[in-house]
Amino acid sequence: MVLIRRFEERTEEQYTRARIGGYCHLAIGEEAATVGAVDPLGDHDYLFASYRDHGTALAVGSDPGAVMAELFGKAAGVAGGYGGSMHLLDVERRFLGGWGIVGGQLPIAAGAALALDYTGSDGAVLCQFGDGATNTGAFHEALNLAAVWNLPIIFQITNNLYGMGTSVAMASGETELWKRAAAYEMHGERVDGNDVLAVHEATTRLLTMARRDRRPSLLETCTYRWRGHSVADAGKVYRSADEIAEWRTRDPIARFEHQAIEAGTLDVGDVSELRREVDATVTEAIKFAAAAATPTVANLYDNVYGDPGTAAQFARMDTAGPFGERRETRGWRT
Amino acid sequence: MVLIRRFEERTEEQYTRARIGGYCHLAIGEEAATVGAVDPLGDHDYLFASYRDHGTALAVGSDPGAVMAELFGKAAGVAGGYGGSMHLLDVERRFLGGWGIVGGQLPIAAGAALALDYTGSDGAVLCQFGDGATNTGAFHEALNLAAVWNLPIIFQITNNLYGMGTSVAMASGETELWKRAAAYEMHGERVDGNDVLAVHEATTRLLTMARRDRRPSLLETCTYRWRGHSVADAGKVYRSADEIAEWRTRDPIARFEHQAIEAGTLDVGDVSELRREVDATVTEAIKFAAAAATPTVANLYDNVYGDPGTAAQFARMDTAGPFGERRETRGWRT
Amino acid sequence: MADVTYREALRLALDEELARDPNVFLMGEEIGRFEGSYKVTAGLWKKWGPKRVRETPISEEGFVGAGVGAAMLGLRPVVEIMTVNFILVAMDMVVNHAAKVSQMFGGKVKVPMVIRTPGGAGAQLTAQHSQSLEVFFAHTPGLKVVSPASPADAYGLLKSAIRDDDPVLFMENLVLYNLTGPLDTTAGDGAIPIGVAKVVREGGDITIVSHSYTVRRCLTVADRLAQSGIEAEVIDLRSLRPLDVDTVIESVRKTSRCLVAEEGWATFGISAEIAARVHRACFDDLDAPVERVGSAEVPMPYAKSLELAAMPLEEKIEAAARGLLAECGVL
Amino acid sequence: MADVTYREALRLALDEELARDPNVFLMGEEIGRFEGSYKVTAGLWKKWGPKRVRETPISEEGFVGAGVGAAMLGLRPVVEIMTVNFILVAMDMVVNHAAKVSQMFGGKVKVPMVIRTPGGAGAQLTAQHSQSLEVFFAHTPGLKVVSPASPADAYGLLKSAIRDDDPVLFMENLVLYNLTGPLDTTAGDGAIPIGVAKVVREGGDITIVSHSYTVRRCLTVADRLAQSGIEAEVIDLRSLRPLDVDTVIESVRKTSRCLVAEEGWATFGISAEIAARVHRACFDDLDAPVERVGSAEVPMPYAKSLELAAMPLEEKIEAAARGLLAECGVL
Ligand SMILES: Cc1ncc(C[n+]2csc(CCOP(=O)(O)OP(=O)(O)O)c2C)c(N)n1
Ligand SMILES: Cc1ncc(C[n+]2csc(CCOP(=O)(O)OP(=O)(O)O)c2C)c(N)n1
Ligand SMILES: [Mg+2]
Ligand SMILES: [Mg+2]
Repeated sequence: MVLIRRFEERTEEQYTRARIGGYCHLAIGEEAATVGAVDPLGDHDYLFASYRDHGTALAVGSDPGAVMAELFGKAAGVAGGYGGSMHLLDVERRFLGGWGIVGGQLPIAAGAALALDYTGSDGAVLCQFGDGATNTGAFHEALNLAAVWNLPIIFQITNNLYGMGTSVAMASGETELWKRAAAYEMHGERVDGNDVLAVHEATTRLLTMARRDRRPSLLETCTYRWRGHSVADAGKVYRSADEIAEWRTRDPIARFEHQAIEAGTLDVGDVSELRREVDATVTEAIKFAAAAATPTVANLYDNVYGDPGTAAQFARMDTAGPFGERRETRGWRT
Repeated sequence: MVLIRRFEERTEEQYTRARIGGYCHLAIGEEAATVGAVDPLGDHDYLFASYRDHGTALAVGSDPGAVMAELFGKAAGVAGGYGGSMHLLDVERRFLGGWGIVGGQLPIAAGAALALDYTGSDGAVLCQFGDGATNTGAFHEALNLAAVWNLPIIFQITNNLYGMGTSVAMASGETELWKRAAAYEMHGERVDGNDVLAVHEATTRLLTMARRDRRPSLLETCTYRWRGHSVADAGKVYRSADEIAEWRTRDPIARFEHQAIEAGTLDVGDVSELRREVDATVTEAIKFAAAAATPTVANLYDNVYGDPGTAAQFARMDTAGPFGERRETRGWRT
Repeated sequence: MADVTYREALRLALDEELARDPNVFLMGEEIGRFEGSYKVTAGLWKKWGPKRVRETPISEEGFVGAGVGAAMLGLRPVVEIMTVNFILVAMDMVVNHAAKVSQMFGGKVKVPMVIRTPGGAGAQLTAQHSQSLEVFFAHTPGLKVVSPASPADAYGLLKSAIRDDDPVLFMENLVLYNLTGPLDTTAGDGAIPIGVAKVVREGGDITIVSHSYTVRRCLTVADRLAQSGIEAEVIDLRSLRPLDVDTVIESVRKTSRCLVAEEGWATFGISAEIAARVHRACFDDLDAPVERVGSAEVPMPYAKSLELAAMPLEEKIEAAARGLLAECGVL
Repeated sequence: MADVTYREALRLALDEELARDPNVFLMGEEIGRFEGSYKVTAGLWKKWGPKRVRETPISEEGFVGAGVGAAMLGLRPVVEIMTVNFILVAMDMVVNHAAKVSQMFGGKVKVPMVIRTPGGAGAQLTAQHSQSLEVFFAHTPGLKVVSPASPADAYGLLKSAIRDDDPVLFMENLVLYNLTGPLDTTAGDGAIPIGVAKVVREGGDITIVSHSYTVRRCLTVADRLAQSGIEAEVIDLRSLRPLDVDTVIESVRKTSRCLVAEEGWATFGISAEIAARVHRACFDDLDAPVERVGSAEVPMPYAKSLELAAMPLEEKIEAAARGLLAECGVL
């Protein structure tokens, strides 16, 4: 969580320095909801997220340098500089991506769960998305498919009270979003998303339900984003300063530190040591990203298709060059 | 109901005689669910249906001759022969159409309810669709919009146990479909769709809820289609002969006759008189439809657009003729 | 070398691919006990069971998305969309997701998925059920699009599509299902490469280019023209993305005249790209501008008379060809 | 005659239409207290209240459909889709519903609705947020499509679109919002007819055709060409359906050379239709084939270097123009 917090703070700073472009959605304040749910995942489990995915990538253990390099648009980035902030992934760690269309990753995650079921894997899928996504048709169809097909998946709503400037109350007929599970005879529950241990406990339990009982579930983790929707939004028009201040007092990191110190599993020295380490890691990541090479323009057409036979298939389209681009030589006049 | 039954039987026969083309979805067995819900509608209420809409059109009072003429593809049809079986409508009676994409009419009906609300009308909307439609994203989005905007609308599920050959149990996580209303904090209820009085009572009550309390609702009317999905489907691969026979014993028309005769509001003589009248009406409708004129090819481009200025707007596209069709004279070579 | 229907050819290819690769599975509405809305999958559910032939609720966006997810994990879903008209509810999954995954994630993951779906008109199915929307997919980088017109091509291209590591739109046509043609299942496994058009009739007087069912219409037109002493070369594009422009150009260089026919709307349609490319590549060869024929640019009306008038039937294609030949002083 | 931004011009038109006709209302995500994701509707919610400026959940299919329904009852909804990329989830409502209603129901009911939405790339928004999908709508009978490139056109065409009785896709571009231009609000009400292109620069040596933001790029290219003594005529299509072919043809008859530039993918894109029609109509006039420039046919990559390489920037358009002119022996 500390790593995510620091990473996001520095990301914000790097964005202002114009080393990061595009949209940039920070997860500051939501660390417990992310980490508490990702941490229990095992070696056969898969993970999907929305565009607010930096925290997810770090939580799953992706290299902070490669993540930052992606934000910087470098070839050493986790998606080779093609995806950017919204489309992080880490295939080795079975993190199958940040996705940019609200609700879009839900049916895809259900399909991943279907594949696990199909191949007899004992893995499950965790699919994260926001409160706003619960009003999309994709949400409904994905949950219903998961229910009728008994897929091993947890749909995690990171309810941060707003989708951009729209409150849950304005957008959702039922504001206790976990209750929507009932429309599919699915298990639903709500936990305090700022309590990492509570999220951890619930996810662990629901993972077992998914893996062993072949029962999907809907987990609502209630939290708050401290920043605006993206770095372009100050986040203050649609919510009060009091509300923001109030939620800052519920800082998930401070809370966990407190819990751990109380429980004697951490001492204050550990905490500051950890912070120092994290600071160094993030600084290192930025250095790495800044120094990394930019993708070369020669690679513009790479990866559009994955099949090795693609170039041959497109060969006969070549009066306009591969993929419709003009050839340098204008062959059409001969 | 008797009119619908007879109309559908004769429609089936006319289809076999190839006087009707395209898809043709009959409502035999579902008459009570249709009539019971349509009958309570008042002068300011609007109505939407799926492609299984012959019964709906007759229930709202459309002229059987004009309906049959539409099925015959005649210019005197309710949609001028452009729409056919699936796209009946009757603007005067505020029946805004049969629609062919499963779930498609739901958001549109919500928009009609929005317009009623916007203009301060005391009308409401009744939107009919099938059990299969409840699994579409459009269902979810439409119900949620109706809920957050407090729209005056009843969403009526005509649950006939199957969407084509797929049973409700196979398709829906929650098989008591009315319960899906809870996902929007909306009122939901289920009634026996073969009991026209029960449907009538529920609809009347929910109309008041819509008009007076500005509360949308979800009404599940449970019934059965005696025929296949469309005239192209025998309807026997996916359900047992016993099941069909069992439902035939619950004939909504026989049941209502029985109720009415018991209550003394009808006698047996009335019933046979009614049947004779209905027979004559339907025969008349067929005669009318058969004799009516076919739309002329000169009208092919009519109605694609509704704005009177459209021809002028397209005038400069005319090297290829209006709407992209080639001109007879090839003007491009001059 | 037996004659089979297009439907049987598809079924055979599906059956053989199901047998060949345990990662191949079918998914779609009514493809199981109902045996397919157009019976393409008849018998497969009984043979392969519900795991390999998965029936779905009416949730195109959901199950096309599920196909993408399953493909990302290495399965090879073959998704049936009952008719192409319904793909519009899943458009986001096709264009924003399936087409983007490989590149957006830097080539780290693939989507080996096929979407099979029939388009076309002719049975009075009206505005919402008669469209030909190939061009939406042919326009989109990241997708491949094929549209076989014969049983042998249906068989061979479906095999290639299933084995391809990219999302392939496999565009069928309702009227094709009952058409028959030879299928040789003895020589090799019959896979036909994506991206290669086929000269289905040779001739030196005019090149007629089309795809899917319209190819059959063009062949009829060619026969009629032959009676007037005109030999038409008919090209079946077979693939729309990639588009085999070379084969078309080679032919037009020879014939100097070109007509493109399609069942969809011509404006901003398939024929627009073909015409643009032919004009460019054969600028000095053409005797007259490329002629195009498509459906009347209206939603498909119900009445039989109107539907017939709207469709690009043989008469219309023939008239366009004759007009073009007359323009060139050949007829 | 003050200079205003494209954004201000849109806002002004919306404001005036809200004032003119009580049946006009706005609907979309974040258009209210958030003031619009790109601030086009800033201030309007405060001024007109939540009934006239209706904020929606993230349910594009739902609220585009609601727009269709409201329009069928006589209202004039102006629906904002935050960016065109998201219209794909509502594609069914646009293509299968809005476009079909009038004809499918025999002309008994109309859909006077506007869908406003910006497309385009340039801010590293990547594959799922950088598309230009005009061609999907321009291909569809039953829809009208406009794409203004200047503040005055944005103002005038939005007014016409709102007053039109048919569904109009009003295609904006993210990069246009901050651009300024003159807007005369004193002469008449400024409505500009749909279906009429505009010659935005006159010249006799080459015709450059484009729409939306790309028009601006073409004007820059024209200035650069002028330095080499070449006078380019630049045509802003403004409407894509109907398409003002006449204006284009008239110009090409004069210049004998034609280049079409667009921000979308050229293959099966807007430029394909223009090229096909120009070749046809100006067969005897053209010195060389029509040249086309579009985005590289890839999902838009994130890295700035790659995005710049993918986009149809001035350099690419200029190179294409110079290549064409060289081909004709003019440069
Ligand atoms: C289909 C679609 N519509 C609109 C958008 C624009 N958009 C991006 S994020 C967002 C808000 C999402 O809110 P929520 O799901 O609560 O996630 P959060 O941003 O709060 O994490 C919107 C409307 C989009 N990306 N996709
Ligand atoms: C989006 C979409 N997908 C598929 C179809 C094909 N289809 C037509 S009717 C139907 C079954 C609908 O079942 P239900 O909603 O229960 O209505 P019923 O036919 O039983 O009245 C299907 C799958 C369609 N028209 N639209
Ligand atoms: Mg949120
Ligand atoms: Mg049903």
